[in-house]
Amino acid sequence: MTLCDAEIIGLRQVAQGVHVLSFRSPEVAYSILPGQFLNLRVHDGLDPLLRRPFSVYRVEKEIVEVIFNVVGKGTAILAGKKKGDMVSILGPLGVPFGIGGRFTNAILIAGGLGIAPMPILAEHLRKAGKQVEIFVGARTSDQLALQHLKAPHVATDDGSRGFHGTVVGLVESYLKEHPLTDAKVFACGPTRMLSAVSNFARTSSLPCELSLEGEMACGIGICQGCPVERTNGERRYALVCTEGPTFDSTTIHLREG
Amino acid sequence: MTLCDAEIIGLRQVAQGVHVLSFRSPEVAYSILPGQFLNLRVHDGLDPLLRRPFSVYRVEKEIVEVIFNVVGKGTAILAGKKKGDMVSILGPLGVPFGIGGRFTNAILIAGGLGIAPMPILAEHLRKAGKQVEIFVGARTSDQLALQHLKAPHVATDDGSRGFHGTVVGLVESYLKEHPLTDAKVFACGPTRMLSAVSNFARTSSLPCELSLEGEMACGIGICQGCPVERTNGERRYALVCTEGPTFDSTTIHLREG
Amino acid sequence: MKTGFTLRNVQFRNRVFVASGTFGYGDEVRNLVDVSHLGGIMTKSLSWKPRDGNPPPRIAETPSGMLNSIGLANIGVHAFIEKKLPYLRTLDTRIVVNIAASSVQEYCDVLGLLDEHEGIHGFEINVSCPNVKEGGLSFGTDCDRTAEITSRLRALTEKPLIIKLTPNVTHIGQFAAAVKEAGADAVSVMNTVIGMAVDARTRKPKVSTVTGGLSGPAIKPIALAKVYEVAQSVDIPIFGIGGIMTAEDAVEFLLVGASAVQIGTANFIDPSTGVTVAKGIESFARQQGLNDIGELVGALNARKDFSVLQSWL
Amino acid sequence: MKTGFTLRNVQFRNRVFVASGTFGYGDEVRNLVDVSHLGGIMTKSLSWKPRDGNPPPRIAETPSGMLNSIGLANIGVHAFIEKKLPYLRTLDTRIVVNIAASSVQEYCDVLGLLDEHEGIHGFEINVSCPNVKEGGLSFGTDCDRTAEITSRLRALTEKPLIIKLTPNVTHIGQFAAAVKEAGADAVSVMNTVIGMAVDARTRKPKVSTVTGGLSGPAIKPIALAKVYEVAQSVDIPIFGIGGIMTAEDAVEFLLVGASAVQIGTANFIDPSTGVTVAKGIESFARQQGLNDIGELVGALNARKDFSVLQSWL
Ligand SMILES: Cc1cc2nc3c(=O)[nH]c(=O)nc-3n(C[C@H](O)[C@H](O)[C@H](O)COP(=O)(O)OP(=O)(O)OC[C@H]3O[C@@H](n4cnc5c(N)ncnc54)[C@H](O)[C@@H]3O)c2cc1C
Ligand SMILES: Cc1cc2nc3c(=O)[nH]c(=O)nc-3n(C[C@H](O)[C@H](O)[C@H](O)COP(=O)(O)OP(=O)(O)OC[C@H]3O[C@@H](n4cnc5c(N)ncnc54)[C@H](O)[C@@H]3O)c2cc1C
Ligand SMILES: Cc1cc2nc3c(=O)[nH]c(=O)nc-3n(C[C@H](O)[C@H](O)[C@H](O)COP(=O)(O)O)c2cc1C
Ligand SMILES: Cc1cc2nc3c(=O)[nH]c(=O)nc-3n(C[C@H](O)[C@H](O)[C@H](O)COP(=O)(O)O)c2cc1C
Ligand code: FES
Ligand code: FES
Repeated sequence: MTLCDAEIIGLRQVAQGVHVLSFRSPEVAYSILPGQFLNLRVHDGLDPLLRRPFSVYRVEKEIVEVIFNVVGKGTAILAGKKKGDMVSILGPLGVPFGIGGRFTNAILIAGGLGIAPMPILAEHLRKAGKQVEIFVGARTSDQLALQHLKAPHVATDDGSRGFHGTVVGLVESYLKEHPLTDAKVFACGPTRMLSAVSNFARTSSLPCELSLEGEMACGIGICQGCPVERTNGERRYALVCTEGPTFDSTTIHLREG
Repeated sequence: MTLCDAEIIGLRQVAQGVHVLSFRSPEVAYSILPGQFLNLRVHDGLDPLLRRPFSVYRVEKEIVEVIFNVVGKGTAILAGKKKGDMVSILGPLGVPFGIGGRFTNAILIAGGLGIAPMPILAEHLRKAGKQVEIFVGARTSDQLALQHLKAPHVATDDGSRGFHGTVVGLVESYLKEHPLTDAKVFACGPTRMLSAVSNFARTSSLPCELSLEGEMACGIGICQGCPVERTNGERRYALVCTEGPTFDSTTIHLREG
Repeated sequence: MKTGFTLRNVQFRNRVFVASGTFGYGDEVRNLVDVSHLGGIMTKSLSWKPRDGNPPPRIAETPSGMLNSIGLANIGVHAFIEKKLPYLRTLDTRIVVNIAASSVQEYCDVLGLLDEHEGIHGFEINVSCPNVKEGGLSFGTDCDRTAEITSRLRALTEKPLIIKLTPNVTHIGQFAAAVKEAGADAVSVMNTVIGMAVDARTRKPKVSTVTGGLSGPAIKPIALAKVYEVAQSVDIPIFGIGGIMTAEDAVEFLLVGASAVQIGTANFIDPSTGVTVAKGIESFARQQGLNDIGELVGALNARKDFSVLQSWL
Repeated sequence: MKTGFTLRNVQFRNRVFVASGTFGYGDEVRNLVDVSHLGGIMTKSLSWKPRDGNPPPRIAETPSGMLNSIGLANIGVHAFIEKKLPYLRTLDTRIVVNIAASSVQEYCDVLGLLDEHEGIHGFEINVSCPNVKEGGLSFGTDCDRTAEITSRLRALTEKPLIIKLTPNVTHIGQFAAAVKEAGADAVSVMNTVIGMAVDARTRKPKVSTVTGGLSGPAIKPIALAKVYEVAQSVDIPIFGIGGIMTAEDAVEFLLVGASAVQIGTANFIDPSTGVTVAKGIESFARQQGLNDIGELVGALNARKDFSVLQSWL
């Protein structure tokens, strides 16, 4: 884990309101694992005050990329960055996805900006010799950011592209036609979608890891601000920042919006 | 007085840490008078919260210019503006310099960024048929911003350029050699310099107007935050924003830093 | 869309007001703001005699806020009646006169004099004033004194009587209960929070009175908690005040229990903030499919099993 | 340059500490921060039994600040002694254990147990905790209860005893006087300010307990005023806390009367803020030609004829 300033190499828009920020950070590039995140300081002003957590989207040599949606103050400031600006990064943070283990097929399910960790995850899975199928859902086609995803299966709520319905619906109908043996599910996206995914995984008795989002202050376990309820064990809560953001779907209760 | 967003035409550095911001504002350009100021909002964030007051430096057709020093948060943000950005301006505000009246010679005295109102002031004075002599003081020569000032007399504290000493010292020694009859003094700069100027004006019994600075919140008379002590009258304080920033030097007590 | 509300026989066009001391006497901004879109104007605090106010510096900026030490600078009630009231009468909005004083008697004298004049629709009482009898301790931190002022003034007017509470007390709910008991029609929550700013290099306080009043977005979370505490403890109309910059901020105050809001510091950045907020609340309510802004008042969706005064750490 | 100071026979390397609950138990950031540059570490509040803490959401950002509702989540004093203390003992800095409890007896049990163990240099008592006996009202808003806790604990330890005061009271000076009288060696000023944040669209509070504790730069002016009030009313060493991000902020606290400072929320942005601040204070003092940081304590250049509690409007 390092805390340092990284030079911004570029910022590009890849879909409606969706941007990719690239910066040079050897420390992160050479140590980051899929599912881990960075806590970025969007400026050195006092408002917004806190860092903002972002999954790592892609890594190329010393260049690290995050993909984000403009949803408020912090992401708006990020979207205004220019090549050459510096950004303070803290990371890599959190527990990566479990890509080892004895499964042969990986089912990646992303809703909206849940695609963030998927390119780097798919790459590592393939390196580890796994078969990867990627399923991506969005409200409308213009919100889809499919770059850097190999042959993604697409679902849109409005049917403007691909399967008309939810991404989980798409996964189910796909598996009916192409049953996958010893598969593992990896999912990232809105809470409602994650619940659907873990239900699906349970009923089809597939191992499943979810990447959670939620408010964070420190990202490193010192504020106790990011609890998620555990399903068992003597402790009631786990910390998303240090025990997650990736969790075995059977070990946590997802919070209702 | 208007409150509107103005498009930034350009930003240029004219001396060490000194920048000139140009923006298009017909409303201001056609109504502004020398010594009046604008209250600028440097961004639409919450910190810094308040507008920042700046004298108008120059006007060309619809283009208005302010000159500023980077001294803190707000001016640092201003110095980062780019062509095409918008800036919210409130103004013209305050009481302009009295350029009418029966004097024939105008003695303009500026210390540091006190040069801000001088180009527009000199222009209006000459239009009104007055003789104008401009005296500019700075700590060192690289802090001098002499652009747009006709044949300025220069003083520097370190003697790196022009007269070695204070600008008031320069004025006094100049007047010894070139006595000026029925002259009026106009001054803007740090409080210590303004006191020296008003002492000088009193002893040489010249009418004198000072442009004051000081903390402001609203700039339009609704917060009562910008008092300056008056020398007479039943009210103890005048408001710098609405009764100033220009004052006859005999009517106010300057605050000690 | 129903936007208005009524307070003791006086109807207000909508629920957005401008806060005392942040809008002058209304005339300074005549060319900038269409006050007919406001619920009303709270005037700068008036005392019996004119007050010069505190020496400079009177203001300092703080993170997302500001500190002020104006010292109740005002023209006095007589000059107000002569010079300001005639203009205020011409405005198409409600005028609530805010009163400050250094003795209970002075409060009564000022209100008594004003009550005889046309064009005043209510009174807001600023109790965050030094009580000379008590060596400068603020009336507003003394519950009995605050209640006494309220009942004395209640006896003098039939117009809406609004007591403006200070947040600088342990249990603001007790003060709200006391003034309701004493006959207040509403409370304004809240005045500024005691604060301080220092210049590390000169070692001087940034306002001449050493401490001052903190306002602006920085205090919005405190104001929301104070309004919520009052709304939970007493059934009385509340004017929510503190750091409101946007319509969304204002809606937050309505949700926690304010019947109306006041815009303060935001006026210094844009004196027409109140107008923008009033319009913004209306379109927000429309989006939410409401017919009456009042449906937002106290509509917070929260578990009731947490007390404001409980610890949270 | 003399940077250290002494509190009841314990010497501290310098005057910069990290605040309870914002630095964990020190081990989480072992690779990021060289704690040997800190005066000391205030641990997360410890209670007798482990506490799960409050349900999510526990934090929300506010203008230049944040709201938290952690619920004193902690591993409990026994696990602390087993799992955390051994590591803390290896650190080249002072360890001040912060204690939270829901009864006077629990405070005594926790301190009594800890006092027997090596490697603890002092205790900081968090009185901003719900007193179950009083239906959840915080001990810290009750002056007698706060004094009682202090004297009970004083009898149990010879180590520095620091009482951490809550700002959510009318006259914090009275609380400081009471705990000094009861035997406290110092006070920490201040804990978080009661605040609230609401999501206008969902109509839900942004922290699960409805209200929470406000911290960060937004509250710095309030903290400076509280420290100043305590310094004006009682002669007792003060740990100044609230919104410190930079060395300059820290110097402001020293000037108004704090003997030392604590860094809280800033640790979430950069856990080594305390180290940066400690170094920054030293170079600031050098620039000012001082030989001892202590020369800054209470060195405010202010007229003494204004009372903190006077009005300022
Ligand atoms: C481990 C982790 C990884 C993340 N990875 C990504 C990513 O790769 N790409 C991406 O676009 N976003 C990601 N997020 C969410 C991202 O952190 C938030 O969108 C961002 O902090 C919003 O900041 P803001 O200032 O723009 O919005 P704010 O003004 O802070 O809030 C705007 C809205 O976003 C909501 N929000 C704020 N913070 C979060 C949060 N941490 N999680 C969810 N909603 C939030 C607020 O409730 C509010 O409704 C991640 C979050 C976590 C915890
Ligand atoms: C009527 C008027 C006209 C002005 N014209 C100009 C001008 O043409 N060019 C220019 O460079 N500056 C001018 N100033 C000063 C300018 O407003 C301040 O320098 C600016 O507001 C500082 O903002 P900041 O956020 O960068 O600094 P801050 O972070 O706000 O403060 C940095 C330092 O500047 C001091 N300061 C802050 N505000 C003022 C102020 N209003 N006056 C004096 N010192 C202040 C602070 O005390 C602090 O020491 C004028 C001020 C007034 C009142
Ligand atoms: C410069 C200034 C002057 C004020 N003057 C008064 C006043 O005269 N009477 C009063 O009751 N409140 C006064 N207030 C308090 C405001 O009315 C309001 O209660 C407070 O500022 C909080 O709201 P805000 O955060 O929106 O500013 C003043 C506030 C400021 C900033
Ligand atoms: C997330 C968080 C957790 C905290 N936990 C504790 C705690 O357990 N015990 C305590 O005495 N204070 C606790 N505090 C209060 C801080 O120690 C400090 O007093 C307060 O945050 C003000 O300082 P700051 O503005 O620098 O953060 C906590 C503060 C925050 C933000
Ligand atoms: S974000 Fe601070 S503990 Fe997880
Ligand atoms: S700055 Fe507000 S009255 Fe002058």
